Amino acid sequence: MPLYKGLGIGLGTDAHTIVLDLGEAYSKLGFAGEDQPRMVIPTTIETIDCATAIKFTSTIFQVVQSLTYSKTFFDKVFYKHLQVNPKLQRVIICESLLNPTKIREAVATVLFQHFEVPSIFFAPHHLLACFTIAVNTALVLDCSYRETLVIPVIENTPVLWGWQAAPLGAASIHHSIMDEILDKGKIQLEHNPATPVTQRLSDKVLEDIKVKACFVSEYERAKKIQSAKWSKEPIEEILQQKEMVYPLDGVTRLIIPSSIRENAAEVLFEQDNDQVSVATLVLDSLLNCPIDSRKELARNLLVTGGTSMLPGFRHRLLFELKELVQHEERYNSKLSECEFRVHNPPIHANLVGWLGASIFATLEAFQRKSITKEYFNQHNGKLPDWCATDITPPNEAILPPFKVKPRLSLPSAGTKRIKSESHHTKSES
Amino acid sequence: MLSQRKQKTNPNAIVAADALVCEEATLEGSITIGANCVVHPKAGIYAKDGPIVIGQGNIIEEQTRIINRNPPGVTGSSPLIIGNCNTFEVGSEFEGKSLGNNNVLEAKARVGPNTTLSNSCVIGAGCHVNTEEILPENTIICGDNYLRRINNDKLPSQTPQLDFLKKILPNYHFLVKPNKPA
Amino acid sequence: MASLLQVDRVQYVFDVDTQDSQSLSRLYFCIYCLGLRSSHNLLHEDDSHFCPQALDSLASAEAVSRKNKCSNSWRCPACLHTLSTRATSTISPPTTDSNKPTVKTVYYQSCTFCRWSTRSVGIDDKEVANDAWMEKENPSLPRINKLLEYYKYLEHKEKVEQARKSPIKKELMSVTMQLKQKYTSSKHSPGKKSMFGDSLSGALSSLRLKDVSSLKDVSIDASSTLALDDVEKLNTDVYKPVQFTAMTSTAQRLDQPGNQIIECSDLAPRRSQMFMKQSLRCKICDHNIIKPEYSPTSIKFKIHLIALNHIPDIRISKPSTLRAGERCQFVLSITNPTEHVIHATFLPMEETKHEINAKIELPTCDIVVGKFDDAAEFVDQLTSTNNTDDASIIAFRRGNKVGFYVHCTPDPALSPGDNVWVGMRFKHEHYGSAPLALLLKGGEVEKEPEPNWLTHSVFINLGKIQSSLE
Amino acid sequence: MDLEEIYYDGENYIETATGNKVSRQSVLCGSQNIVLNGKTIVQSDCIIRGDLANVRVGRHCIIKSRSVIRPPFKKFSKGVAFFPCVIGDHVYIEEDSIVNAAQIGSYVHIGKNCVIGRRCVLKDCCQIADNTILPPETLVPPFKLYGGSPAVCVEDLPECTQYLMIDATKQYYENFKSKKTVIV
Repeated sequence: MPLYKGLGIGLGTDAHTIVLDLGEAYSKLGFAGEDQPRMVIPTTIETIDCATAIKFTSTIFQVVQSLTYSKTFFDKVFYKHLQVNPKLQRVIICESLLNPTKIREAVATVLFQHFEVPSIFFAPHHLLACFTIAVNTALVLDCSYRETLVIPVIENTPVLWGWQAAPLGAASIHHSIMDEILDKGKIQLEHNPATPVTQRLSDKVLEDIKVKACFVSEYERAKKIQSAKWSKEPIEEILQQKEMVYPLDGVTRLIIPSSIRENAAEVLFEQDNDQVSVATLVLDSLLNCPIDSRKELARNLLVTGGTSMLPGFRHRLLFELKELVQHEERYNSKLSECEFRVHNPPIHANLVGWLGASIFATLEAFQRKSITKEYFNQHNGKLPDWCATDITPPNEAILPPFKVKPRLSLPSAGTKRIKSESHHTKSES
Repeated sequence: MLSQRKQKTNPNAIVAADALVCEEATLEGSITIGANCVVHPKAGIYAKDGPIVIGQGNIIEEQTRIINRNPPGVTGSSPLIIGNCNTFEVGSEFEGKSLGNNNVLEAKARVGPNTTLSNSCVIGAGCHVNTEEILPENTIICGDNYLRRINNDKLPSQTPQLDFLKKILPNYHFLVKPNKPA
Repeated sequence: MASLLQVDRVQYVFDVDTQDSQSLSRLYFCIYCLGLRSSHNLLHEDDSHFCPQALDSLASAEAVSRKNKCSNSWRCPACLHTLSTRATSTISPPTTDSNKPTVKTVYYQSCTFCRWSTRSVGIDDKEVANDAWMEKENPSLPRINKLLEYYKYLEHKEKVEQARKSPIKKELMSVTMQLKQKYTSSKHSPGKKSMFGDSLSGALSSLRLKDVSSLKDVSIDASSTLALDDVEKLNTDVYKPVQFTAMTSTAQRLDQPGNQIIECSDLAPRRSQMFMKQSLRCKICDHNIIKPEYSPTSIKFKIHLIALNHIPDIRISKPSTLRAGERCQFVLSITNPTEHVIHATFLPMEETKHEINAKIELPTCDIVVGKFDDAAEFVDQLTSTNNTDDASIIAFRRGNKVGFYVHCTPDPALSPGDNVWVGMRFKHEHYGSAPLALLLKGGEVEKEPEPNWLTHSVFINLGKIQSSLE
Repeated sequence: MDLEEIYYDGENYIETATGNKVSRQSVLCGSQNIVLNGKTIVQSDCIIRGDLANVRVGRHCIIKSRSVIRPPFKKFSKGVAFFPCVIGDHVYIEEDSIVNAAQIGSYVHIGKNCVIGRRCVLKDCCQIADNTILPPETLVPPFKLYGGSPAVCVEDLPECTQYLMIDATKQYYENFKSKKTVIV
C-alpha cells in the first residue's frame, strides 16, 4: 500500500483532488471522480460553546475577519470531514460566476498560505453543471439560497452577456413563510392560550417547515392563489388540513395555517414590481442570446440548486415558460418557436455543481489549468479574472479546451462587471 | 445511614404485597403503589393536592420526582393515575396529568403538568416536555432539537430487570412493609 | 482541566509577527529551534485514522481506500448517533430436513438514543454481526461512472488528435498521458485488487504509442430531457395533512447526499465516519513536534514536545477585586517544569497589537524557581520555605512553584464588566533541550549543558472590573 | 488560575484512613461493594449504587453534590445483569451528573448536569461538556471533548490534559479543608 501511495503522488495523479462547492447555506465536500460528496455541511463555524453558528461565505464574507473564520472553517473541512493532508491535495472550487474577486482571493490566500495546498482551480458552477448531463449547450438555472442565477452555456462557454439574476431563493421562501406566520400563525407556550407570533423564528425552523411541508403549486391553482392574495377573497380549499401544529421544542408549539404550504414558494414565480420571476429570468436570458442558439438552449434547460428541489418546481417552471411565451408580448414575438425541455441530471439538484466539478477534476485539463502556489505568489496574491487585465492566466485560459476555444476575454467585460456589482448591492438592501 | 431510618412510614401510603418500596424513598400524601413495582431509594412521590395511584410493574429510580400538584389558581383534588410497566429513570420528573402504560422517562427527563403521555412513549434524557397535548402512542422525543419520531418497534420489556431488582434490593435496603392484601 | 484551572486566562505569544497567542496548555515547544509553536503554525500530517466507537486504528492509505468509513460501526439515520448491534434469537419454522424448529441468533442495528432500528424500516435481520449491512447506493452510480468514462475518452481522443498534428511532441506526450490515464483510471474500476501490479503493467504496455483506432469508443447519450408533459406533476398525496414526524429534516437528508431520503420510513443506516490522528511538524526545522499516541501512559507519549513540559507556566494564583483606576495586588505563580533551577526576570511589555488596558508593576528582581522533582510528590511541600526570600515579593514557595506579588492599576476609563488585560514579558534560562535533542537522535549527553535564554510575551486576563457598589 | 480553598463543616464529612472524604449526606448503597482508592471526595446528596454491582473509584477523584454513580445493566436472553462501574484516578465529576458508565478512565472531567448512558466507556483524558447527554453504549476516545444531545465530538483536548487534571484534582483535594482544622 505505501509503495502505491508514494508512486501515485510522485506521478502527480489526480487521485484525491478535493472538490468543494462552498454554498451560501451548505457546503459540499468530496473527492474527484466520486459519485457523491462525502459530506454536505452547513457553511458555518461553530464556536467552542457549541451554541452559535456563524455564516461564513459570500456576501457576509467581506465584512468578517475572513481569514480567521475561513481558517477555522477549512480546518474543519480538511481535518475533520475529509481527513486529508491538504499539502498534498489539489483543490477544485465550484463557484458562482458572479462571485466577487475579493472572496476568491481571500479563499485562495488561506488555502495557499495557511494550508499550503499545491494548486486551486476556481470553476464556474454553471459550466460544471453541464458536465453532469454530457451536453455542451444548455441554459443553466441555479436557484440557491440567496438568489437565482441563469447563465446560458453555449459550446462549453458560459455566455456572460446572457446572465440574469434576481434575489429569489431559499431565503425569500423563508421570508415569506415567516411573514405568513407573523400574520396568521400562533404560538402556544405550555398551557397558555395561543398568542400571535411576534418574534422572528430561526432560519433553521423556517427551513424545516419548508422542507417538510412546502411545495410548488401547479400553474392553474397558483393563479387562483395569487389573485386571491390581492382580492382577499377566499379560494376553494385543496389542502385537507386547515392548520398544522409544529412543535418548536418541548414546551412551545407553533400553530400555522396550512396555506403556507402552497403560498410560500409563490414568491419565486409571482412577478414582482420589476416583472421578474424565476421564469422571466430564463426568458430574458434567452433574449440576450444569439438568435440561432435560442432554440437549442430552450430545449436544454438545466435546473440546479437546492431550492429547486421543492416538489413541483420544474413542472411549474415549464408551465410558466410556456404561458409567458404564449401570452406576454415581450416574449411572444421572439421566443414563440422555442420548445422548453428540462434535463434530468443524474444527481439531486443541490449537488449538480459539485458532481460537475468531480467529473471535471478527473481530466488532465484540470491539472494544466490549475493555479499553482508559485503562480499565486508570483502575482502577489492576485487571481486571473476576466476583468484583471494585468494578469495572464496560467496556460492562457481557465476553461476546459473542448472543441471550442474558450472565450473569456470578453469585449464588454468591464461594463458587465460593474453591472453585476450594482446588482449585488441591490439584492442586499 | 441509621439517621435516615427515623423516617416514619406514611400511613396514607398503600403498598401492594409484592411491590418493593425502599424505605429511603420519600412517599408524601395519599399514594397507592401497585403490585410488582420497584421504588428505589431516594425516589420521591409527592401527592400534594390529590392522590397518586401507581399501577403495576413500574420502576421508579433514585432522584425521580412524581408530583400531583395543582397549577396556580386551580383547586380540587383530582388523582394522578399512572398505568402499568412505566420506567422512571434516575433524576426524571413527572408532574403530568396522566400516564398510560409502557412509557419511559429517561434520566433527567421532565414532563410538566400540561402533557399527557398515552402508551409506549419515550421522553429522552434531559428533555423537558410541557406542551398542552396528549402525546400519541409510540412517540419518541429526544435530543437537543426535540426530535420527534413515531417508533414502529415494540419497546423492550422491563420484566427481567424487575425480577432482578426484586431479588437483590432486599439484601441491602429496608423496605416499606406492604399494607395491602395482594 | 483546561476549564477547571481557567488556563485560557494566561496567553503566550507564539507568533512574534502576528502577536497571535494561546494558552500554554495548547502550545508546543520546538526543542530544535527553541520556539513556541501552535497547531496554527505547525504542519499537520495525516498519521492514521481510527473508528471512534471501536477505536481500531487504520493506516491512512487503507482509510483512504475505505473512504474514511468505519468497517463495523454504523450511524443512525434519524439522530445521527452511533448504532449498536443487537443480537436476538429467533425460532425458524421446521424445515423439510428436520422436524424440530431451529434456534438461530440474528442481528439487527438499533439506536440507543432515539430507538430507531433497522427493523423499524423493514430491513431484514442478519445472520452475521459484521459486514452484513449495506449502505444505500447512489441510484445513479452507473450513469455517473459512464459520464466519467465518456469525458476521459473525449480528452484522450483529443490528445491523440493533437499529438498527430505535432509529430515532435507526439511520442512524449502520449506516453506521459497514457501513464496518467492508467493510474487514474484504475481508481474507477473497483473490481481491481492489485492496483500496483495493474498500473505497472499498464504503464509498460502504454510505452507503445497507441493509434486512435485502438481507442475504445465510448459514446454516451446526452441526458434525457423532459417536456412539460413528462415532468412529474405534483402527486395528489401532497394535499393530505402533513405529518411532521414522518418527513425527514434537512440534516437527515444531507447525511446521505446521494439519496436524500424524504420520508422517514425509507431511512437506512450509513457507516460512521472515522477520526483522524495527526502528527505535527515544525515548519522551520522540519522536526516532528508531536506524534499521536492515544495512551497517555505510554512512554512514547512522554517525549512529546508539549510546551508545558519545557516552559515555566504562569498562572493567577490569587485574584483580587478590580476597580477602574484603583491599584490592587495579585498573586501570580510560576511553575518550573524542568529539572534545572531557573531564574525568571520580568520585563515590561513592548508595543503590541493586543489590547492592554491596565498598568502592571512587576517584581524588579529575578525570581529563583526550584526544579521539578518527581519524588517531591510524596513529601510534604508546604514546609519548604526559603528564608532568603523577600516577603514583599514572594508570596509562597512550593517545590517548583513560586507565588509572587504584582500590582496592577486598570485604566480609569474602564466600566464594570470589562475584561482587564495586562501584558508582560519574562526571560528565563532554558537547559536540557540540547541533551534531549541529542537523546532523541541517539547521541551522547554532555555533562554541563549551556543554558539558552528565552523570552516570552504573555497576556493575562486578570478578570472583570467590579462595580464600585460591591 | 489556581483553585480557591473550600471549607466544609468537619462534622458533615467522614475522613477515612486512606484520605477519602465522604459527606454524611451522601447515600452509599451497598457500601461493602464500593471501593474508594484514597483521597477521593464524595460530596453531599451523592448516590453511589454499590447494591446493584461493584463500584470502584480510583485515587484523587472528586464527585460533587447530587451526582449519581449507578452500575449499568445489560439484558440477556435469560434476564438482566448489572455490571461493575470502574472509575480511574483524577476524575472530576461535577454537580447533578448521572453516571451509568461501565468504565471511566483516568484524568476525565464530566461537567454539570450530564447523563452518561448505560455501559458507556470513557477513555483516559476525555471531557464531557456541561448538560451533555451521552447515549448508552457510547465510547468516548481519549483527548476529545464531547457535548450536546446526543453527544458528538466538539473539539480536541490539549495533549497536556493529563497534567492539568492531576494538577486540578490535587489542588482541589489540598484546598478542600475542614473548618475545624483551620481554627486550630
